[in-house]
Amino acid sequence: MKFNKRLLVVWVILASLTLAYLWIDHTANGSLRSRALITSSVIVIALVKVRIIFREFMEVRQAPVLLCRLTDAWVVLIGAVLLSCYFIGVAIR
Amino acid sequence: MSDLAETTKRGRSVPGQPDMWAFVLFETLVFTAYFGFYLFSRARSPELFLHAQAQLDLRIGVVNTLVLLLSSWSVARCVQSARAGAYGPALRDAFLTALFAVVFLGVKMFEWARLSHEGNGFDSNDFFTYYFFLTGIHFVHLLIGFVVLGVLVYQLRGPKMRDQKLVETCATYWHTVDFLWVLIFALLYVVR
Amino acid sequence: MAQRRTDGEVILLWTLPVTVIIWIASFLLFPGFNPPMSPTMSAEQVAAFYRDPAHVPEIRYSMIVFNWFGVSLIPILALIVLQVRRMAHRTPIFSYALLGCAAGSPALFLVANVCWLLAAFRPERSPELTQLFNDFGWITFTILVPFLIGQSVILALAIYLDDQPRPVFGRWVAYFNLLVAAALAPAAFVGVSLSGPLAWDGVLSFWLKNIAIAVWIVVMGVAVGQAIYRERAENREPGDELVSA
Amino acid sequence: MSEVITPAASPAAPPSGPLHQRIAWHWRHNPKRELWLAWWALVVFYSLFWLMFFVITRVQPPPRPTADLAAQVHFFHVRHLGIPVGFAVIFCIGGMIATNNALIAYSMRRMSVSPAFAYSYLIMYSLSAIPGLLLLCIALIVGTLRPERDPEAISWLYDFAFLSFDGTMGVFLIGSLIWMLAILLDKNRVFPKWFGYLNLCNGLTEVVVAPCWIFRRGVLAWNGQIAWWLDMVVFGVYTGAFIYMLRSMILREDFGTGPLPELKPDLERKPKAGRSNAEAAA
Repeated sequence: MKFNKRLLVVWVILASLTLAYLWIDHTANGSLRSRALITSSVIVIALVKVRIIFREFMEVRQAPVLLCRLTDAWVVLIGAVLLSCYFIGVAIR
Repeated sequence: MSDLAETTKRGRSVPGQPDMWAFVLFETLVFTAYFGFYLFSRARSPELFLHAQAQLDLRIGVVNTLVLLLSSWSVARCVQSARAGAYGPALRDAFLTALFAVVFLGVKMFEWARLSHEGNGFDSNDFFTYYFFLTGIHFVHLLIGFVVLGVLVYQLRGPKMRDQKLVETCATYWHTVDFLWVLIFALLYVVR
Repeated sequence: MAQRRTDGEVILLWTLPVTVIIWIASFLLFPGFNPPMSPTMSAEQVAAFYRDPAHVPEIRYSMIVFNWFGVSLIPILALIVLQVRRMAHRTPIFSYALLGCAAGSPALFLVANVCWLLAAFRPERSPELTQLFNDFGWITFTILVPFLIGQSVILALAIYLDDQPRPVFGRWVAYFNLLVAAALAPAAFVGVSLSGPLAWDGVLSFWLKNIAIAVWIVVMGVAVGQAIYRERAENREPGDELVSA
Repeated sequence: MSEVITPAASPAAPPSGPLHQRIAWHWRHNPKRELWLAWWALVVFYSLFWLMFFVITRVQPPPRPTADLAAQVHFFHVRHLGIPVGFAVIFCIGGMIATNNALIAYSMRRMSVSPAFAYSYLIMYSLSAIPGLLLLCIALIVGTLRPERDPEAISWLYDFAFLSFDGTMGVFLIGSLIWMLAILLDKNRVFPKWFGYLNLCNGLTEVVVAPCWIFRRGVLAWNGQIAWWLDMVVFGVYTGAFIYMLRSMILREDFGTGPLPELKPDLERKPKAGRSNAEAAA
C-alpha cells in the first residue's frame, strides 16, 4: 500500500487550522470582551474543518452526489443555527 | 493515484452503511441544538462566560484536538489499507486510532481533575455546566467509539469477516466523534 | 409434537388455597381494612389510629405477612400463561403480554405495604407525615388496578382468539374476565373525591374492586385447575397407548 | 414456538363490503390479527398518553422546579379535577402497554438473535411503567387529595413526582441498547439498521436527562430546554419511528424463521386491508 500523501496533507491543513485558534486567541487576549467578529470567524473555521473531515476523511468526495449535497447542507445548517442563536442572544440581551 | 481514476474504478458509493449516515446526520442535529442553547445563553450573559472561560487552558484543548485529528487520520488510513487488502497495516492503524483515543481520554480526565480541583464543578456556573455537559456527552460518544473500534478490529482480524462495508461504517462513526469535538473545542475554548 | 413438561404444576396450583387463606387472614388482621379507614379522617385521627396500642402490632404483623406473601399469586399467573401458550395462536404475543403484567401489581402493592409499615414504625412522628404515608399507601393500594385490568383484557382476547374445536378455556372465562376488568376500572378514579362510592373506602373503589379481585382469584383458580387436569389426562392417554403397544 | 399451531388456510382476500363487514372478516380470518391487535393497542395507548398528560391533566410540559411553595400548592389547586380524572384513564388503560412490550419482544423473536434479547426487554419493560409513569401519577393524585395539607409535604410530592418521572433512566437506557443490539446483529432484516442506530440516539437522551437530579434551573433541570424539550423531540421521533417500523414489520410478516420478505410494490394496496382489519382492535 502506497503511503497516501493526500491524507497527510489533509491532516496538516486541519492541524494548522487548529493552531490558527492559538493565534486568534492571542490577538483577542487581554481584552475579556465578547467579540462578534471572533465568534463568527471561529465558527466558520470550525465548519471549514468539519467540511474537510466530511470530504476527505469520511470519503464523501467519492460518494454519491446526494450525500455530498446533504453533508454540505448540514454544514450550512449548523452554521446558520449557531450564528443565529448567538446573534439573537446578543440582540435580546 | 489520481482521485478520478479511483472514483471510476469503484464507482460512486456511500462509504459504509447509509444507515450509519442517517445516525451521523441525526446526532449532529441533536448536537447542533446543544450548541445553539449554549451560544444563546452565552450571548445573553457574556461576562460570566468570558470569566469562566478564562480558567480553561487553550493549550490543552489544542493538544486534544490534534490528538483526535491524528486518530481520525489513522482510521482513514486503516480504511484505505483494508480496501487494498493490506490487513496488517490496517490493523496497525486501528490500534493506533485506539491509542490516540486513550491519550485524548487521559488528557480530558486530567483537565477535568484540574478544573474540579480549582473548584469549578458541574454546577458551579452556567459556563461550566455547559463545559462539563458537552465534554461529558462527547466522552460518552468516545467510549461507544471504543466498542466500534472493537468491531473494526474484530472485522480486520478474522479472515472470514473482513466486510469492507462494516469497516467503513465504523470509521464513519469515529470521524463523527472527531468532528463533533472540533465543534465543541471551537465553541468552548475559543469563542468570545 | 414434543410434549410439554408439566411436573409440579399441580403443586403450584394447590398453593393457591394456602395463599387465599393467608391473604384473607392478613386482610382481616389489618385494622385499616375492617372497616376501611375513612379518607375524611383528620391528620390527628390518622395519627391516633397508628398510635393506638391495640393497632400497632396488628398493623405490623398483618403487613409483614402481606410483605411475605404479596407475590404468591405469580405462580398461578405463570400457570395461566402456560395455558395461553397451548392456545391456537400464531404468535406468543398474548403470553408475553400476560407475563409483562404479572409482576406489576405485586410491585405496586409493595409500595403501599411499605407506606403503612413506615407509618406504624414511628407513630410519634408528626401527624402530617403519618397522614402523608397513610394517603400514599391507600391511594397506591386502591389504584394498583392497571396491570389487573390489562391481564384480564389480554386473557379475554387470548381466549376469544383460541380457534380450535376444544379450546383451552371456555368462552365464558373470556366474558368473566371482561366483567372483572369493568369492575376494577372505577377504582382508578379514587383520587376524585374523599367521600362517596369512589373514595378509597367507597362501594366501588374498595368493596367492588376487592371483591372482584377475590372472585377472579377463585374463578380463575378453578378454571386453570380444570385446564391443567384436563391436559394431564390428555397427555396420559397417548402415553398409555405407547405402553400397551 | 412448538406450541404455535397453524390454523387452517383462510380465504386469501377480504370481502369488499361495508367497513364493519371488513372489520368483522379480519377479526375472524386475518392471520395477523394478534399482531394487529397489539399494534393498535400501542397506537391507542400513546394517543391517550399524550392527550392525558398534555391536555387533560396539564402536568406536561413540566412546571418549574424553582417554583416557591405557594406556586407549588397553586399547581395542585388548579388541577384538582384534571389530575385524578386524567390519570384515572391512564390507570384504566395502562395495562394495555404490556401488548406493546410483547410486540417489541416478538420483533426480537423474529430476528436471528438469541431469545435472551426478547426476554430481557420484556422483563425490563414490564416494570418500566412504575418508575416511568405510575409513581408520578400516584404522587400527583396524593398531592391533589388534600389542599389543606402542609405545603412542605405538598412540595415533597411535587419533587417526587417529577423526579421519579424524568430521573429514572436505567430501564429505558438499557432497554434501548438491547433492542439496538438485536437489530444490528439480526440477519432476518426485520428492521433497517438505521432504526437500530436511532435506538442509540434515544438511549443517549436518557443519559442527558440524568442531571435533572442536580439542577433546579437552567437547560438541564427537569423542565430544561435540553433535558426536557430536546429529549422530548428525540423521544417523539423515536416513538413515531418505532410505531411505523412495527407496522411495516407486521405487513411483511410471513410467520417463517428466515429473512422477512420485502413488501412487494404490486401488493402496496395490501396495507389498506391491514389497516381496516386493525381497526377491529381499537
